[in-house]
Amino acid sequence: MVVTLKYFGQIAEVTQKEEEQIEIKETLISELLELLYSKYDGLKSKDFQIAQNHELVTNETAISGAEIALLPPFAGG
Amino acid sequence: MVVTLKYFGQIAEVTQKEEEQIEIKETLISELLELLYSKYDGLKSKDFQIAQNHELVTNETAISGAEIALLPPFAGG
Amino acid sequence: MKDKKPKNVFREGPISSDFIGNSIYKHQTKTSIGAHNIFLGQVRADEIDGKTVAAIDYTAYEDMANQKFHDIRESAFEKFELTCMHIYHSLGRVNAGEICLFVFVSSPRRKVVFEALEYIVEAIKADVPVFGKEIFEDETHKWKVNN
Amino acid sequence: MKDKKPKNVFREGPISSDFIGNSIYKHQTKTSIGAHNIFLGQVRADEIDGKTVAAIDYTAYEDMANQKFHDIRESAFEKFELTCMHIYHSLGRVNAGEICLFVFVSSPRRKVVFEALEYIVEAIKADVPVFGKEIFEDETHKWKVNN
Repeated sequence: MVVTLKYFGQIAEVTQKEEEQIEIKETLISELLELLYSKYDGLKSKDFQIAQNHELVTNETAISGAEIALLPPFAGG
Repeated sequence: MVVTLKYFGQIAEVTQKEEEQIEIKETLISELLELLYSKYDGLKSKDFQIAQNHELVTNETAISGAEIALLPPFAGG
Repeated sequence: MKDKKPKNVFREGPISSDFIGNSIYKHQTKTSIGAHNIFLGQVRADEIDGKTVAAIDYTAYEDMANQKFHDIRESAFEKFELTCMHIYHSLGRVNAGEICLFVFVSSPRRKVVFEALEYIVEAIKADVPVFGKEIFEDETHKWKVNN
Repeated sequence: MKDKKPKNVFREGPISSDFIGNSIYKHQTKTSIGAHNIFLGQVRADEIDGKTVAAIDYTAYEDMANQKFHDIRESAFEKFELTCMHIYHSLGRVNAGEICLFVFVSSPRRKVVFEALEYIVEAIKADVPVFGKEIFEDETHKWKVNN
């Protein structure tokens, strides 16, 4: 399955990119995270939430093959 | 003692004036009110508060010889 | 930012949107401010017994009203950590749709401005001797009472 | 006044006082309105570890953010008797003293606007994926976090 990953703010500083598409065989968000932790040094120590299809999800959520975003703490307003 | 009386809004409609000075021998607000009720027809049925020296007072307050105002319900804002 | 003497809060006629915009603009040099909260009272074209309000004609016991505005101001500065506070109220005729009250509070933090603004507006409604004559389209009138 | 599709809440750069004044002006034809309440977020020149914030550079996950703004809007219209509601948020650089958030609610009655405005602002702070890079005068930066 191919997912589009989006990175924002200080997460994008760690990944050095704002977006990428990757082919994965993982089925849970927690598994995707393990993959990203091994790919991006320093990501694990960062504070972020995860959104799939524009809604926040938990580590136990199943990946549904859409857009997944790593969101650092909100600072609106 | 001479007091300055001030009338506002619908009270001034009853008294037909906005201000007057009167010589009184009364010592309490309640006594002044009786005098005004007999002078101004329809005043007794009106809803108002009384201020002396810019502070609200009660019927039992002593008249201190300053400016006394009859204030209908507030409608600021 | 405390004043020792009461200022004149009243303005003749409606408060314009330009005046409000300009007042906001003037606060952009105050870089300790993080949050502004503004209340505007606008005259409603209420229908009462089949007649529509065209305007409110405001009068006030001005000396006492300015003293009360001053007391409200002092008490708000004591209660809340405010950087600035401004209050303007109309006198005279204000047509339906026009603004008759402008209250503007600013603070480093947002929680403060919400509490402070509501406190100030409620105190103005309850404590300040301002009177409003609702004038209908046929020029008859009815005296307004705050609830 | 409900929208079915998310609007774009974002504006490039700061929100000007003229824009706010004009937005107030446009509401003067709506004569059922008795009370407006406006929240403005302004960038503070905070001092952090001896360095002063010169600006915040805002970015957002725009699709999700506009969806969240839309949800907040729908939910506020459901909870409160509002006549109008407008929300604007800056993207890009906003200097200290400039305005980055403008929330404007209007209702026939004042009690409603106080509750509604605070509800909306708190929801924006908590739920909308907007990110702020505090840029210091020496061009170093720190990521802002809402409390």
